[in-house]
Amino acid sequence: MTRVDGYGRIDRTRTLSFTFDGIVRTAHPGDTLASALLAQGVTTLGTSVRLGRPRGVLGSWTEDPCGLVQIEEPFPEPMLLATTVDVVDGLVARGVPGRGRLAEVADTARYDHRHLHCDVLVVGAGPAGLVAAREAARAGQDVVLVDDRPTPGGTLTGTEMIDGRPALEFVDAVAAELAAAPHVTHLQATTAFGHYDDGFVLALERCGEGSDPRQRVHRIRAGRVVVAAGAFERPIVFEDADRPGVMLASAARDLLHRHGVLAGRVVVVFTVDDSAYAAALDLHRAGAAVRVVDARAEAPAGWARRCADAGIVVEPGTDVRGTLGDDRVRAALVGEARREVPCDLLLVSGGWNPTAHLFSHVGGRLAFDDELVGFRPAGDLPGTAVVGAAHGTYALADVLREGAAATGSATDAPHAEPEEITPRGTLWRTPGDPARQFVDIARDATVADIARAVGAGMTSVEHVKRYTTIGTAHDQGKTSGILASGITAELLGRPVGALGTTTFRPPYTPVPFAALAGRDRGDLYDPVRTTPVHDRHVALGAEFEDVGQWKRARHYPRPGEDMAAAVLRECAAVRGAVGMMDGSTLGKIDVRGPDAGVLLDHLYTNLMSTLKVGRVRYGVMCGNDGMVFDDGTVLRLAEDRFLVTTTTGNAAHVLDWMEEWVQTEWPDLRVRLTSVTEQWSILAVAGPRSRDVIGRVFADVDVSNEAFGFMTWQDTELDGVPVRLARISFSGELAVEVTVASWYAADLWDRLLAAGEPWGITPYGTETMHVLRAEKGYPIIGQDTDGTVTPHDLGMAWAVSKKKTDFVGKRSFARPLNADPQRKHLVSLLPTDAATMLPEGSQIVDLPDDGLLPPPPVAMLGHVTSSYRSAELGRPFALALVRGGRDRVGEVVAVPVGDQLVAVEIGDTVLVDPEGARRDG
Amino acid sequence: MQLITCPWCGPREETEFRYGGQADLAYPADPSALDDEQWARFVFFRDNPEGAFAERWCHDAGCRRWLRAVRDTRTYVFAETRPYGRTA
Amino acid sequence: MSTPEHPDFLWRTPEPKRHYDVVIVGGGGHGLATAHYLARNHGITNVAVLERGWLAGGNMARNTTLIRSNYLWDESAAIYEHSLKLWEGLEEDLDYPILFSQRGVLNLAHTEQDVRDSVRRVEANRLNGIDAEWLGPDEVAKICPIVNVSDGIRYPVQGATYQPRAGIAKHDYVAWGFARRADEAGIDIIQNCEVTDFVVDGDRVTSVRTSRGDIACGTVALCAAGHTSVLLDRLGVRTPLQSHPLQALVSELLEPVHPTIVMSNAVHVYVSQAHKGELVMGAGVDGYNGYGRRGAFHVIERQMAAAVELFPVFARAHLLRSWAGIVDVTPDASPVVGHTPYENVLVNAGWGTGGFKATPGIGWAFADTVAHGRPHPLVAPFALDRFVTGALVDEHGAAGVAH
Amino acid sequence: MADTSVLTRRHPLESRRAALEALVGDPAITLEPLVSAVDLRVDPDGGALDALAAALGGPLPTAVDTWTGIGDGEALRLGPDEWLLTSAGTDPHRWEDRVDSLAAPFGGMAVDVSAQRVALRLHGAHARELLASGCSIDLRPGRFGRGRCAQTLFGQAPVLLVAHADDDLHLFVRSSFSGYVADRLVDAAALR
Repeated sequence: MTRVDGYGRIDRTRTLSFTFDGIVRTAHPGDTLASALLAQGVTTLGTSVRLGRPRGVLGSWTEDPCGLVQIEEPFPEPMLLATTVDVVDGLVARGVPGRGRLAEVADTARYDHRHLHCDVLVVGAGPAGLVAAREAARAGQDVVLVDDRPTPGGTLTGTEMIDGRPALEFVDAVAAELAAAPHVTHLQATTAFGHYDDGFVLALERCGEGSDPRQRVHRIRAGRVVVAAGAFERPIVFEDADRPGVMLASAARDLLHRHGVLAGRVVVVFTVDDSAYAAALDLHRAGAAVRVVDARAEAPAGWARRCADAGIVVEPGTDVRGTLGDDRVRAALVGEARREVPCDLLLVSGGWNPTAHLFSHVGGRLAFDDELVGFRPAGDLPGTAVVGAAHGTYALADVLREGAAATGSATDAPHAEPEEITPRGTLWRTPGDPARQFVDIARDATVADIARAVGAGMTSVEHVKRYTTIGTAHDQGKTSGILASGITAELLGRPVGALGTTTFRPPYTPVPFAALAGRDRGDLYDPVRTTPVHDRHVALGAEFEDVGQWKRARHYPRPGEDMAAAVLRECAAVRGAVGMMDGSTLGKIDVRGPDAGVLLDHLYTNLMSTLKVGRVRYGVMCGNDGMVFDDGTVLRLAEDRFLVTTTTGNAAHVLDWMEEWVQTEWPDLRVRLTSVTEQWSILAVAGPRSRDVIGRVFADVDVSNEAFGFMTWQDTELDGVPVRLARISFSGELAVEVTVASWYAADLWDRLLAAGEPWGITPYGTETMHVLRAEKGYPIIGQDTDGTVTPHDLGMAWAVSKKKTDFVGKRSFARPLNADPQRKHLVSLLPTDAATMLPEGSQIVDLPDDGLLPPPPVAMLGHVTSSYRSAELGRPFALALVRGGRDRVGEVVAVPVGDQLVAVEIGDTVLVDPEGARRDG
Repeated sequence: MQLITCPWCGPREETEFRYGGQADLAYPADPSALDDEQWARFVFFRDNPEGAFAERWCHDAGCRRWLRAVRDTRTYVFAETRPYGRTA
Repeated sequence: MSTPEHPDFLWRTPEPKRHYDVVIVGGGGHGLATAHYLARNHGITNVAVLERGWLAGGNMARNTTLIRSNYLWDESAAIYEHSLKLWEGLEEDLDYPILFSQRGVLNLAHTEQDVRDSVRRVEANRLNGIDAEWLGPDEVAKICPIVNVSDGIRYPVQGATYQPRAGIAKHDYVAWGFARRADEAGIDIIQNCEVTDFVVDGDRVTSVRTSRGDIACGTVALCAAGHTSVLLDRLGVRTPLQSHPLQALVSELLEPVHPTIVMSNAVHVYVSQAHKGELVMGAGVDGYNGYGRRGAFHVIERQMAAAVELFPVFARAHLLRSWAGIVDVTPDASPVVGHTPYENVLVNAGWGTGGFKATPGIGWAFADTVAHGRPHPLVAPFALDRFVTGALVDEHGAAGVAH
Repeated sequence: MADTSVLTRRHPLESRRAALEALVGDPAITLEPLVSAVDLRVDPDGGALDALAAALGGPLPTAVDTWTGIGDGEALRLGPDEWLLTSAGTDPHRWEDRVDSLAAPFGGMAVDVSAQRVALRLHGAHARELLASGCSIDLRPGRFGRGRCAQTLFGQAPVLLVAHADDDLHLFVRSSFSGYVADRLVDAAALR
């Protein structure tokens, strides 16, 4: 047991039980998995990814490269650092050899997102961050302070003095002040993991196991971002430095003061930086026998004196070359003579790396500072300040001043005693066998690997990283990246500054996929759009299909019916009597203004301005490239007002398209566009008996052809509610589209159904609608077209105005290729066996004489765009795009279906009622 | 993740906007007078500078007005945004 | 799981000579492959590959390495299938462990129209001699058991196209393999050498102006991906290319869980599991033009939502690193390859998200085009003038999802 | 049977009413009554606003993304030349005719959009926090206080937010998206 009394911020009055590698162990609230295991003398957590060497913990927080565990209970989570896992009762974990395991079942925990706006975001609640937050709050600004550890204070251990009192008292006081201040949001256990443009920072809050949500991503928009994320200590590379028991000096210190864990009893501290002396003294005070090896020629006088007073031996001018031991370090090999110095803990400090990730994410440049022996932020980023250790400022007094200056005035900074600073040494590695000098212990990558990369001709750190895989592991090279740069520079004989280092990319620490997904799951993944009649469709047992975000009733199967049967029944009902469909999803745009006709003439291929009030016209829209992208009907409501309908999937696109022309090309046109898609619901009543149904519901309307002709509309009322009737048919049958304000659509649906009972009115869905229109050769844009089809290809030259000097797409029709007789035309296909149902999407080829499909490549003539069984024709039929199809009507070609070749005859697109007799009943 | 200043609605998230590519491409006065090459240039060819770029954005989820922006395609920083078609 | 042994030597770091028969601008996959096949197939070795940064540090280092050939149109299918066949022999050709793993790709369909488009593509692939099949949801689950094929999601899986020969490879090793071969053949690979301008004489470019001096050239072969239009601007050549950020991401190393590659348009996902065990995902192209090699985070979040929707077991996998490349896209989502108004300047660009899979194929065909001064049949359909004639090769369907 | 009943207004969120009422705690989410609404398009510089204000019994907002009370409704400025004008009392087509005739002399026009949107009310100290689960705009009272409105996104759905007080916000949403928005609000409310 290495727990020492009088140390640590854990609750020793309570004991938690957890299981690691199958052994039940205990911990205290406030313990991490790492501290709890070290407290019980467990130094080896797993084995390394490639060589299977034992691995312990090097760091005490997110910088640790190798203390990876797999959580099994309460729910499997892969590849977490033992140093960052809070122990909860019942936790089950195990060490992993570099690869984690995902659960076989879905995670039932929920993950939330929240937007947060503030004047100042401070990242890091160490001394710099706390003071920055305090000063901003005192200035009355909206402040958000996030810090990734469970408690504030950063690397303060409690041995420091701030404003004449122990540092942690100061921390508590500031935290209390912030808690009391209005407009301050202080979040611990919250990691700012990504920094994007314009003060956008993403932070992951760990709300706790079992809480709902389990985690929350805060999307923070800050006027200013103050990065006070501290710095990570850096090891020094020497032989077998990957052995458990080798640890960063700061980590041992953190474990002692945060968790009351003394990580070793006999300690050697190997350093080129003053900061490690504090660790030496602290561990000594806690009862360890400590010896310091300082690679610098002279030990820092003040620290040396304090060590002497404490009886700590300091050896300057020498270094550690290697270690002895099995699963745990037994001795350090010191100096050229590799003198054995017994120890069970070998602390290392090669200096510090500022945690400048959030500065780097938004394009901030890092430059090597020779005095600092590290990369630090260079230059300014608007709206972003980097302070304290993250900026390469390590002396507490200076750190506090920078924090205060970031949001207020340095003069308001709390006081701390100045520290003696002696120059750091630059030491990436000590002499030894490169093959046993591990640079990235998470990847088992050594100095020898770097040497091979350099020998292979690689001169860029990016290449070295990729060749050796250094810095690509779970920790993203927080401790190894700079070492690799330094050692590579040495081997290339170039200054490390000129070589540079690899870029920091988001996220700063790993983030669960589910946390980023947030609540965009299941039905909330994408909006479900429904019509006012939706509940009626559900009640009628409709099967739905997704059309864009809409749920559309596809068909209404009766008990025992499959889709084919239901659709045949629905089709027969419409052709034989009457059916009704909910057409409310159609896009509707109110086009108003004196120049409304001018605009529509620009955008439709045919002439709309000549349409008479009270009449309806079908129109086609093309892009500049001359390809059809939408169609629909246009009602002229008044001289200066049209109602345009679009396809369901294209509604928003068409409105955007029209707005774009009005706003960016023809701003002088006096015309305004308003979306009324949800304002109006459309119920289509179709079939020879539709006139009877309409006549019954709207008794005072003369529904005769004479009074109410095809492609005309008229307004009426029902119970005082305005209703519009339009003689529009997408089925070829006599049909009326009934339009009403959506508030009343459900009732009107009921009313029409009831009125149609005598004629067996049948609700029909999109599938039946598709069959009926296909029998008439009406294309569905997006199904029978694919963005490469012109109106002429569709046989719709009649819908392309010859009168208009120009309209969008017209010029493209004049390209030579558009006149090519071998363009694909929309035609019908009838399988000659009158039985085979061609799969939609099937390709079409010439019918070989021997009836056998030749080996590939086989020239394709086109493809099947629509294919259905027709109740009316009593056979399957299809629509297709076929090269020169209209000139091949009557010819027989072939469609490969599975390993069969199906002979099909090319025909005209209109298969039912070619003379159009039915539309007038 | 840009914060784009709509001249009407103020700063809004990039997610509220739709990109419209190069600005100030006028629809030809008389397309029929253009040869295929010239027409193709209008329909398909666009500037693609590395640096300042005058471009169009539409505040889709807000006022639905088009705006003209000048943005640096290297840093993504907007130098200006203003109502489309206005010079000041 | 263990990384393969790399050769002890890869490439020299030569000083640029004053003249080369061929100057390839862009030391990415396409430039290096072009160099390799110039030497291998045509014996042309007085060649320089100019890279403004570190070798293959652009999209080659950033892409998500999907290799497939199940494209809709004959023209695309031909070049990508030629490429796939070369991939199948590339490890031997380069004598380099490129970790090419043919694990198949599923392109999921979520709507009725998805199904029509999928069947259309499968049937076209088969008639073009490309392995492809249409699978129902149950068969999808057999091939990739972790895909959620239940009706319990917003856009249930209706089925998928499947190309068994599709696969992944290790992008860096592919680039290094090509580079080593080119170097062995005597081709100079020159890094940190940015082309800043061209010296023009009439309708010829006589030399390229670089950050390391002028280099005289016989032929200039542009393989600069997202930066192509910037270079062509210097020559006053307009293109329909637009450069966009394209983001990608990886998880930590995980035990094998995902045996194939899955793509989905409607529910925007592209994911495979690399040989070391990390999940590799491609996000969507950011909407705006950009050279910043940074994208917007909401694109990543949307990608994660789609991933967890389709793969519930991914919930607690972790996003480890995200990054962005710069892809150059064209109006018809097909590349631009061939001649420019300058007789000795050839361009190869506009591959959008398809560049990596095309690497050996385009290297082969572009080298042939350079060697003979006329378009190789495989690239002829992708000439710049198709935008004038209207003979587009519209692959938006196939490229709807990145990669 | 239905054909004897009188055509009646149905609230698009009727099916969600129970779930919303079942929410405990703060904020309360309620369905606003259906009101008449027109989309007004007119050039603000032609004196139209004064004429409309005089006739409608209240000034129209002069700044985009602000609103005012007019008679028995509200006037919300959606854009440079666009307003949403509501009226609790006047029925839809009369409301359209009225505003349209007032705007016509100034080259303006009004279009009936009464059934296009539905409104929800979030009332309580945590209303803004709840909205922040899906809205990216700055909802701090100092930035979005009474009198402000904004067209933006809630999750993936376009919405129109209207600030009545620090603890009282209304959310207009197109009726086809309203189920999604209601479900998302209920979901978010359960996560606090």
